[in-house]
Amino acid sequence: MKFAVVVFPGSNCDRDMYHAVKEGLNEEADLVWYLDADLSSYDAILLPGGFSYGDYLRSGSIASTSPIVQQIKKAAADKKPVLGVCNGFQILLESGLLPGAMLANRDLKFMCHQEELRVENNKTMFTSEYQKDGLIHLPIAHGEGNYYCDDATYQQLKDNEQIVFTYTNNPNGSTGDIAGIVNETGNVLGMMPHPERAVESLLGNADGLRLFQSILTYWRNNHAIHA
Amino acid sequence: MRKVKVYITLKEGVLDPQGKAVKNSLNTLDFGSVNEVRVGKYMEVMMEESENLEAQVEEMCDKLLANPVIEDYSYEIEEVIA
Amino acid sequence: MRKVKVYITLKEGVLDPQGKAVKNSLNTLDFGSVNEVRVGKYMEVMMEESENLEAQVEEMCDKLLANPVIEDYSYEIEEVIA
Amino acid sequence: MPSMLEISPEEIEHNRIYAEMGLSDQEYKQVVSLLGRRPNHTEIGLFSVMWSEHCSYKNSKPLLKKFPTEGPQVLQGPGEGAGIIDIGDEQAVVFKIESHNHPSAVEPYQGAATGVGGIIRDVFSMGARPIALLNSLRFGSLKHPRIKYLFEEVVRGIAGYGNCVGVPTVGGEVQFDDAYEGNPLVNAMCVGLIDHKDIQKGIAAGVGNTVMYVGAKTGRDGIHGATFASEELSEEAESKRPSVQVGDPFMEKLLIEACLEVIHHDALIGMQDMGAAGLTSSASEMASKAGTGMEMNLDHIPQRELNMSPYEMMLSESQERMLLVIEKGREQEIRKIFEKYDLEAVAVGEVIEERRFRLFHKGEVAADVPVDALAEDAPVYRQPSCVPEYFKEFQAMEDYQSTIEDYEKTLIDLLKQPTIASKEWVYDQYDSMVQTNTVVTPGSDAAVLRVRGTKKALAMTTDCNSRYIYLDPEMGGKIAVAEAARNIVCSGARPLGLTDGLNFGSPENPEIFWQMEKSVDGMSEACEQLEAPVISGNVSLYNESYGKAIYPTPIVGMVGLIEDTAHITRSDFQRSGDLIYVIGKAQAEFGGSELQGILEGRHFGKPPHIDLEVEKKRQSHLLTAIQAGVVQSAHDISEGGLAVALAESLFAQEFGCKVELEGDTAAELFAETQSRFIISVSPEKQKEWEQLMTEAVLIGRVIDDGEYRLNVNGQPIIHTVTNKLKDAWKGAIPCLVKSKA
Ligand SMILES: Nc1ncnc2c1ncn2[C@@H]1O[C@H](COP(=O)(O)OP(=O)(O)O)[C@@H](O)[C@H]1O
Ligand SMILES: [Mg+2]
Repeated sequence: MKFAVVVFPGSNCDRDMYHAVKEGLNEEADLVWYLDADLSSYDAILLPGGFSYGDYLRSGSIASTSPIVQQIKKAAADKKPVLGVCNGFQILLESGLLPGAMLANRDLKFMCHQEELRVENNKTMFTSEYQKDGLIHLPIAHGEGNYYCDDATYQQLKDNEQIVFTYTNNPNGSTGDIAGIVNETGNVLGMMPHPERAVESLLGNADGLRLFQSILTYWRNNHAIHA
Repeated sequence: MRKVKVYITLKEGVLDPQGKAVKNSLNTLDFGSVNEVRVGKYMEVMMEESENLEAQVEEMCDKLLANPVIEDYSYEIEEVIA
Repeated sequence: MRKVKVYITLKEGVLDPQGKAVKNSLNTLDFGSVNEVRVGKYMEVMMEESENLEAQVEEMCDKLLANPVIEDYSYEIEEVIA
Repeated sequence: MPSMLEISPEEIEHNRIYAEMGLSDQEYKQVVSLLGRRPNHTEIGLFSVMWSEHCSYKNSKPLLKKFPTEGPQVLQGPGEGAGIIDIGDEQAVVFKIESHNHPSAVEPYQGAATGVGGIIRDVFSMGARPIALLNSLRFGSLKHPRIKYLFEEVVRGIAGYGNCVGVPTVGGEVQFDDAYEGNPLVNAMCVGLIDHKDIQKGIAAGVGNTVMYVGAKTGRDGIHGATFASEELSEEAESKRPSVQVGDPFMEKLLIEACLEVIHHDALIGMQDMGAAGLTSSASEMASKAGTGMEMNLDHIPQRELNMSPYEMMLSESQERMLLVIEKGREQEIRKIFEKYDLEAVAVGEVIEERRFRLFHKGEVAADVPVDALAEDAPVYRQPSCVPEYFKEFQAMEDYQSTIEDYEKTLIDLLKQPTIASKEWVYDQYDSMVQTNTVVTPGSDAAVLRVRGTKKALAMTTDCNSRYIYLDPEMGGKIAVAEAARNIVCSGARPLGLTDGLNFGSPENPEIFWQMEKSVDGMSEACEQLEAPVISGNVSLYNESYGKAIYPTPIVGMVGLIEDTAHITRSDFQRSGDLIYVIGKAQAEFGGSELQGILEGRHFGKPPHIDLEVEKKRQSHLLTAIQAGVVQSAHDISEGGLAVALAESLFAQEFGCKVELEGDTAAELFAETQSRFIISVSPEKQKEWEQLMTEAVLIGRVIDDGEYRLNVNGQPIIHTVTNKLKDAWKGAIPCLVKSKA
């Protein structure tokens, strides 16, 4: 399986994502620069964390206007897995691939530590290796992770089981304790916590690896014949 | 040359953590009569004159400067005497 | 009740990385006629009426709302019809 | 056309304009004799910044010479952007510390942020990828609203910059003391990793080669305040007001990536960041080091503001700028690399044979000075020194003894002291994990990062107890180095070397100069003993306010090498049932201690004594035991003494303990006797451990009931719930920050 890690100016978790796929998952990955990328040959698209364009104006806003977003939209329409973590999530929101918007953390502070999450939906292509309602730990590292959507949207997210991860101890004030959501078709996941930082026990936590394994499992099940 | 002043505010109903923090600080600083604070953005955009300036400004706001999910915007256009 | 509109801008000469990034982005988005963008803050402060409102607002700005080392401020006071 | 308003050479001399720029009459005369004529306004500006303490080390050079700087592992000692130490496998670690005290006192967010930006540039300008940041902070008491503001904004600024550029902030220290009330200290350290073959130097070699400018445009940022005073004559004075430097971490991130790409290009000859004194120091130093000269055309310098004078361009401290020297004719190749990152690389000058530094502006020569005059010929002073009265007094005092009524309450009070209390409020704001190498995150004795693709790891820490140094600079200097090494060893690493951040008051005050001298002596001796050479550093003097100097604060930033990630050791207890040992006997030493601070509200007397031979022996035995795999956790006993260190060891997993001590209760619990450790060992390894560490004394056991029990001489002294202690320790700083003044 071949993953594209899209690098924007100011991305800074791009290499971490790359290592998670290469060394954690043992699959192929390329770092692709946002300007000269051709995403069509990749099986999954990863939007890493960081501060694209310094997070100036609103986090993810400037990146969401770059031409590569059209290719990401195409990949999403083709039902390929698209994962946006942290700044990647913010870009997905700003580009309209996921509903809602991001506000500053409730306490207005950047925060970086492990958080406990509940897996709300394990039937997605990103979470099949987790237990439903299972508790896992992933690191967070963000200043603007306070997910916001209006009541109608929230109800929709709930009804469609689009809420994938919630915090058991909401650190940032997000609506409905949301930590990660998928789009209606279930192939675009945006999440604030960093699974790529939790793929090896040396660094104290490997709960994130199962997310990447889920993507691989999904892909194998759908592409076994071609692979 | 024109100076476009763009005001961006959070939509009503959207919680404003920054505004709340500022309000609390003002109250602690003995500005007891402050009831509410909302924090938004103010931008000054210098642009060449053009016929459809207003349309351009609105497009800029829609495409980049404001996020319609959480923000409203308004603007004023001023002439700049060089 | 009064609505105080406070505009906070960076002092002249102070680098505005945010404004620069927004300007570049607007230029790439084909708003070629944008020459400069400066990003500041806009706050709406709801306050009880009082005699020395202006003095209070200025004190608030000096003490908290603006950072006098790098920012300037201006304000307007509006009546709010409840 | 030279500006009509430019001050003439005659005026400079007659009105002693140079004095406002910080040059003495004597120094001005020296400039005149080096040039063989009077300097013009731009030229005197060049000299004033290059001959400032910050660039020339004119007052500290004689002292810095004392530091041991060599060792088989040292690839680059002091002198370049940062020092470099070999870690095997053709890899090396690069590090340096730098202060940004005065900018942070004026504008704490930007001051701290640009401090971080500057030290990162020092590291990647050597060709290294920055892998970690640390910071060492000093503030007055958090009771004052202004101090609270400084503290919050400095931390926010460090976070704002470091998080954005994607370099994890993994450690540091924060101390609070009235001595820093008017003058906070903000020192930032950056650690980088490099392959030997990529090591760059800041040299301008090869006559005819091209000088290129990369990064942010030049504005009127940070042109030193003295200049402002000298501009009174000008009508433009108001618009020329020196403004605060603002950092752009996004630009820095692009610069890092682009510069690390450029180092692999064979057209690159040399690279240096524009730090203090901006273009002036980077350009003249690059030429001076290469034995060449340089010509620059200032019309080509990318400018952010209108009508900038040569003087302003040369003295600007705009951030996020680099200077490169590249092979002539290959500008386009270099330009292309930067273009990818939306950065402009502009040819601004040329390396010349004649050893002069010559600047052109609008068709005229704006400055023409011998290149070595700026860098090499800067004056050096040997300031007079004298033993301060206070020191004589302190030395003559009887040993300070305390009376304690309630030991549990005292322990809780100590845990709440901001200097001891948990710094989670601080480091939670830092991204400590980006780059996914951080094995031990903030909160342990030292941070540990693995070296990807190898079995190795690096431990790093900053330390300096300035109270001890104030009480006795020589003893305190030894302790600062020893404590850093202790933290490194506790993590399972062998100290490789250190960087020093010397923060003092005015060197022109003989008593302060004496503090500098003595602390450098003490540090040097400890460096020798512990085989940790000094490979880089920074000097920040004149840290005074209201005529009062800060405590002498020579900060030690140390890096150590862990041979195998299996040796990585934490400071907190790992398992219930493990045996608790103490290494080293407590002495009733309370001068400069936290206990003294609580009981007396000030610090006096003699600091604890240190015997470097004992220190060395214990550290090396402990490291052997860690490497043999018999140690579960290791924590040094520092501020607050054993009772505090023991409590800290329990907190992470909320363990309990049962500990029995013998001796004088106050000393056993709270003395800050040096060279001591708390170690936990699993019962299966007891024998092996006791053979390796014959000095260790078994004092108790880790228990999983969450109760802290401590007996002395068979009498119960403290029996409480671990969580009660933890709450006090964890809550202290958030509570002080939130509390209304
Ligand atoms: N300014 C800071 N930035 C990052 N980490 C910090 C800072 N201050 C303290 N820490 C972390 O908190 C922990 C405790 O610090 P400290 O009490 O100074 O330890 P020690 O006494 O062992 O040197 C360390 O892991 C340290 O790195
Ligand atoms: Mg320690």
